[in-house]
Amino acid sequence: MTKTLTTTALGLLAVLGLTGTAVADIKIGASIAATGPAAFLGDPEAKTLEMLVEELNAAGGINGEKVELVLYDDGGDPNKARTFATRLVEDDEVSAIIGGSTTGTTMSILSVAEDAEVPFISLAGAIDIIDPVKPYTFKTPHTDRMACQKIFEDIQKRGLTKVGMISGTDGFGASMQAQCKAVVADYGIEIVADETYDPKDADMTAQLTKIKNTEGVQALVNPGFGQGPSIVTRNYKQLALDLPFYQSHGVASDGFIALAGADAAEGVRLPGTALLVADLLADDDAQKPAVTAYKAAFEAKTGAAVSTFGGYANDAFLILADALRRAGSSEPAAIRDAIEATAGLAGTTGVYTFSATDHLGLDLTAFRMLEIKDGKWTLVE
Amino acid sequence: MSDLLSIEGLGISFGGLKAVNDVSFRVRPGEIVSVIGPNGAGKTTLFNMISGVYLPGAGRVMLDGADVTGMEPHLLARRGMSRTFQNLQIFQSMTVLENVITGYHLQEKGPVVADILGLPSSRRRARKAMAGARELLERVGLTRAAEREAGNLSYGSLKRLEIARALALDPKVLLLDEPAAGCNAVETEEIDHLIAEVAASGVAILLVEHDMKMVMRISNHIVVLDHGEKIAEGDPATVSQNPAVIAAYLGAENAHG
Amino acid sequence: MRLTPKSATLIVLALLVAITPFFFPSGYYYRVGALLFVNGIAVTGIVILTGYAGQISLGHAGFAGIGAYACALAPVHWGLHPALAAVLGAAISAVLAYLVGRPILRLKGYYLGVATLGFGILVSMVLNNERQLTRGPDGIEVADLGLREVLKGWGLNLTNGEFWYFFCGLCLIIGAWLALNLHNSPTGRALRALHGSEVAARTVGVDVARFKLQAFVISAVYASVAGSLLALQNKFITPDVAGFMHSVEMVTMAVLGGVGSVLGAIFGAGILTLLPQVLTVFAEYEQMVLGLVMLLVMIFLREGLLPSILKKFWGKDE
Amino acid sequence: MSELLQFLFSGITVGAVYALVALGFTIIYNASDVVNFAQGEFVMLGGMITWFAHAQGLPLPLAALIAIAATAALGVAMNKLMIEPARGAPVVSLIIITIGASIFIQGAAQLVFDKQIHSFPAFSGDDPIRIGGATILPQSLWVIGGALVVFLALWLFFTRTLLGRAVLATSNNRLAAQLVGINTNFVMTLSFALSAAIGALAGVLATPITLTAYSVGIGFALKGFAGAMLGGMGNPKGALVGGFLIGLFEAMTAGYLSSQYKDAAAFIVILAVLFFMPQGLFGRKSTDRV
Repeated sequence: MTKTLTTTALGLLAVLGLTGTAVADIKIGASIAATGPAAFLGDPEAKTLEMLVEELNAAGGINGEKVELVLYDDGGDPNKARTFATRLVEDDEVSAIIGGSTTGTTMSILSVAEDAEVPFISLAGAIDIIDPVKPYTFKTPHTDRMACQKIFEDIQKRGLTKVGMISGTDGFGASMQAQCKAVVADYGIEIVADETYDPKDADMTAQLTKIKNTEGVQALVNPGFGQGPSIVTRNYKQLALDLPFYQSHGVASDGFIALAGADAAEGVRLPGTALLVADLLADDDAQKPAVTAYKAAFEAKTGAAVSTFGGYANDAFLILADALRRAGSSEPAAIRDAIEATAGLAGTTGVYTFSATDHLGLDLTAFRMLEIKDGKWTLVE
Repeated sequence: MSDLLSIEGLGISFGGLKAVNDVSFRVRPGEIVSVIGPNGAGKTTLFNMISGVYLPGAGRVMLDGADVTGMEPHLLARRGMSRTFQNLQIFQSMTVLENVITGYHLQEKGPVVADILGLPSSRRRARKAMAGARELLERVGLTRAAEREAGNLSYGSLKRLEIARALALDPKVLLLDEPAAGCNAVETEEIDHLIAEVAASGVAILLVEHDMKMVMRISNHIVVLDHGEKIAEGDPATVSQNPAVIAAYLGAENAHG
Repeated sequence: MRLTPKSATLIVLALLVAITPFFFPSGYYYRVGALLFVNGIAVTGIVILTGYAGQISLGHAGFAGIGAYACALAPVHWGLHPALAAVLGAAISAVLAYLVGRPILRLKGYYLGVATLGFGILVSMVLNNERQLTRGPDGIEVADLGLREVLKGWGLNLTNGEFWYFFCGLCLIIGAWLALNLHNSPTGRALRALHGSEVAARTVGVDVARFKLQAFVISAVYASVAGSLLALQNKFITPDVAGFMHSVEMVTMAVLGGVGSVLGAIFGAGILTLLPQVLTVFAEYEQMVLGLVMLLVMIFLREGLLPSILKKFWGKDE
Repeated sequence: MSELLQFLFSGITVGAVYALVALGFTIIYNASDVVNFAQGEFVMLGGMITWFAHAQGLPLPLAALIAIAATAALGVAMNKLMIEPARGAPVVSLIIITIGASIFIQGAAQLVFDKQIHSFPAFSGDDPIRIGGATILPQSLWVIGGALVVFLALWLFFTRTLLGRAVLATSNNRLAAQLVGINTNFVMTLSFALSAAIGALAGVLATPITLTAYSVGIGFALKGFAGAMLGGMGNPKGALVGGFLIGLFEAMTAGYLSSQYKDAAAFIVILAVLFFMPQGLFGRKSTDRV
């Protein structure tokens, strides 16, 4: 019995060992939710990273060194993410980690990366990731708090004061719901209805009817991602709600318009990134080159439309590659210092300038208020 | 009161059909009472009611002077009732020995915490039960099979194993549902002796059996069921002469005349 | 002297914990090992419930969630030491298992399955929705156990990975020892008896409802402890720990390895813990291969991997 | 009042989907005593294949037909390759086998199709129908109608046709059915094909409302399973009623109590019902045979 078990264990160990022994000049690790409930975030992220590494190596690598990407699919499970982060740090001995498609996986990777003092660039939204600032952790997406601020700013401009909220109960929706409630008072706005739905739900007319019948409600905000917001949008039209309707950056992709239906999505506003309105950007827009380059490359490579999430991965990689070039070394500490010194780097999400006290490097101006008109994204002036 | 088990007007219906209707009889200590009747006469159903597996629709079951009608089987076991099953109910994946030890459950059970921690008190209880079980296996002739998985035993051995398990409870009343079914002549005779021996020790035995020779040989008293009703009762000689009984058997099947 | 299954199991586990680190090429293997041991503890509970007593639970991750969140919340809210928080979690799990188990353990087969499933979903829903308390789906930090520092004070300097490997390994051995004690005890026999034939168990005096409940409570404590160890080790926990897929994973590990024995189930936990790590070589085929492994083992090696392997090597007996 | 009506519409729309899934569970359970947790994957495949074929330029009805036929074929394959070889395995093993199948199908679907969310046009447009101040989408009527038609067809099949009675006989006593000359293997094959086809049909009808992706199956499976158990596993009437009830509970809880705990309400009701009726609302009573 002992023999069998040891043999089996050793056999498995051998297999495990094999996967971690490839040699490369610079190793970059990634743990992404390429499958599972957050796959539509992780899938474009993973594809983006693979594409960018290929591009970079074809162009000669960084300072003459090739880059190897070690990419694991954590399925959005924080426990798996922690194991893969440990594997990246201890076994693959990567110089930096990109990943954490969701806040949960990010928090798991974060503690491993901080312990091991390996630079980590997260692709998740929550403000907790970089507030308070941790020495080795950075992130590329706007925080959900910023998204709320951008939305309330716009509602305030319209002179409205009473909003109804319907949020997904997934991490994205729940976290943004909490952030929105935290900042709403700053804009003199009151949340008069606060409903939720399960991300797998098929019909939200019950919740929307309640909001519709709430006295004085003047606008509707829907923090969420995945299929939920599309269904909310369709139900919104079904019930003829006719309120100014705000979605979040969680659905900032062409796919959303297709799923919700151009008809139902007409007039929906959301805080999005330059990526969705690449064609509408002014020629002197600092982000224009980065946005068009990524959009062209991604769409040529995958045949799918770009999404904001792939953009987050793109930006993370740009920041890391830039830092590696400047650091001239693949020592984690040197890379960290170089990332923190990043200034004026234009990505698809915004123009990043990090500092010792700011590991997000974006401000509200990076968000652009978009509106869907005739099935297309337009910029709200 | 000398009746150990007394059945008073017991009845049950399944979906409007009266499976057993108004059956009464009594069993005294040391007595062997057999319930006979054609297939489908309601014998096993009667057993299931007496042993608490089914809740009777009518009537009473008195055990040692107390009304135990509809009492849960494990409570009946505490009051000294034990049984075997027509279609064996063996703990297949346990060893033969363990099957019998389980029969000592009421004696060996104790605080679960002691069992989990493997405290000496727990092991003492188990050891005592094991000693008793080994003796019983000896008595039914299964000592050599003690460590085998029960599921691998022959049918006849399983029948004896079930009896051994039932005896482990040290019952006052023992219900045996076709103990000799599927056994060869030698095995049947062994079981015969065993039953007689148990009865001699003062246990009241209620028996369902198809082997008429065995029934006639060992019973003190016979109750005949047909279509759920008691059609006759008495000592073996009287019952075997009873025209109603003969008619019932001839009408139903000839094989067991 | 002939080795009893109990001592054989304990020796195998002790060797596994003590010897394999000599072959570890990097610290990552300690992490995988520690996970394996945590899963091993959870499935040992499943062995007691399903292997011994023959009852199904599709909601045991709910107890793991309670154990995990006790460690996250009790130190913050009541200033409890994380170790005591784990004990508190186990106690809450036990009480809850008792209250829930009483009505639902009357159900059989798939009905018990759906009832336990409902329980698990309720727990995970509370963890997700009670944001003020649990901080919702994004998860919550868990305090440090602090035992590593104590050991350091005693001159035993372990890395974080090593500490959790050996600590969880020790917990698993203790858990296995308790489960094995139970197996051959009067209670264990009663459980296995009601698994074999409920009606026969009742007629020999086994209070079936009570023993099922005991098995349910004990296995809930195992799941709770596993959840606590996971939370303390990860220092961060999300409601996923209580999710339906985690419940299924526990049962699958146990049945795949062989739910009839503690070692078999732990073997299954090992396979399913290592598999995702090995399967990364299959990249996008990972999920298909995982499904296929589950299917093939359950169809062709019905008793589970370990019993089937042992049978092949040692012939029919044992 | 219009509020209540709107909640009702919401409830029966979702409930109809659950009912269709629950009916699929029932058919396979009746023939084989297996609760097929891969039932949700049939729904997913119905939606995904239809989307895929439609996106390749096929007309929608043809795409739907292909999806149903392909899924039915998969159901047959599942029976032959997994369920038949595993006959007699304990309940836990069967649960794991069907969950394994579900994971496998998901893994295959994400490779063959993709990981994005998809939909296709509703059959009769998107203009809501107004009734008493509430609105319902034409596609909801398709789903509700689908559930009722499938139930009616099954009821006629089981009570009025020889084949249907053969299926019921097999479910009651497999051995006896074989003895009277019923080809039980054929009954099993038929049941899996039928169940998979109904699952796929649910996917085809519901996708314009619920949207689809490779991972939606498990959600449908859980709710459908809950519905079938609430109604009493093995009884088509129970599946229909159970499915609709769960949809209604969810909508009413979301509407009147808390949308956060609407799924909880459904499960609390199930626990309560099982407490008083351990076999579900319409389940067969079983007695220990000893």
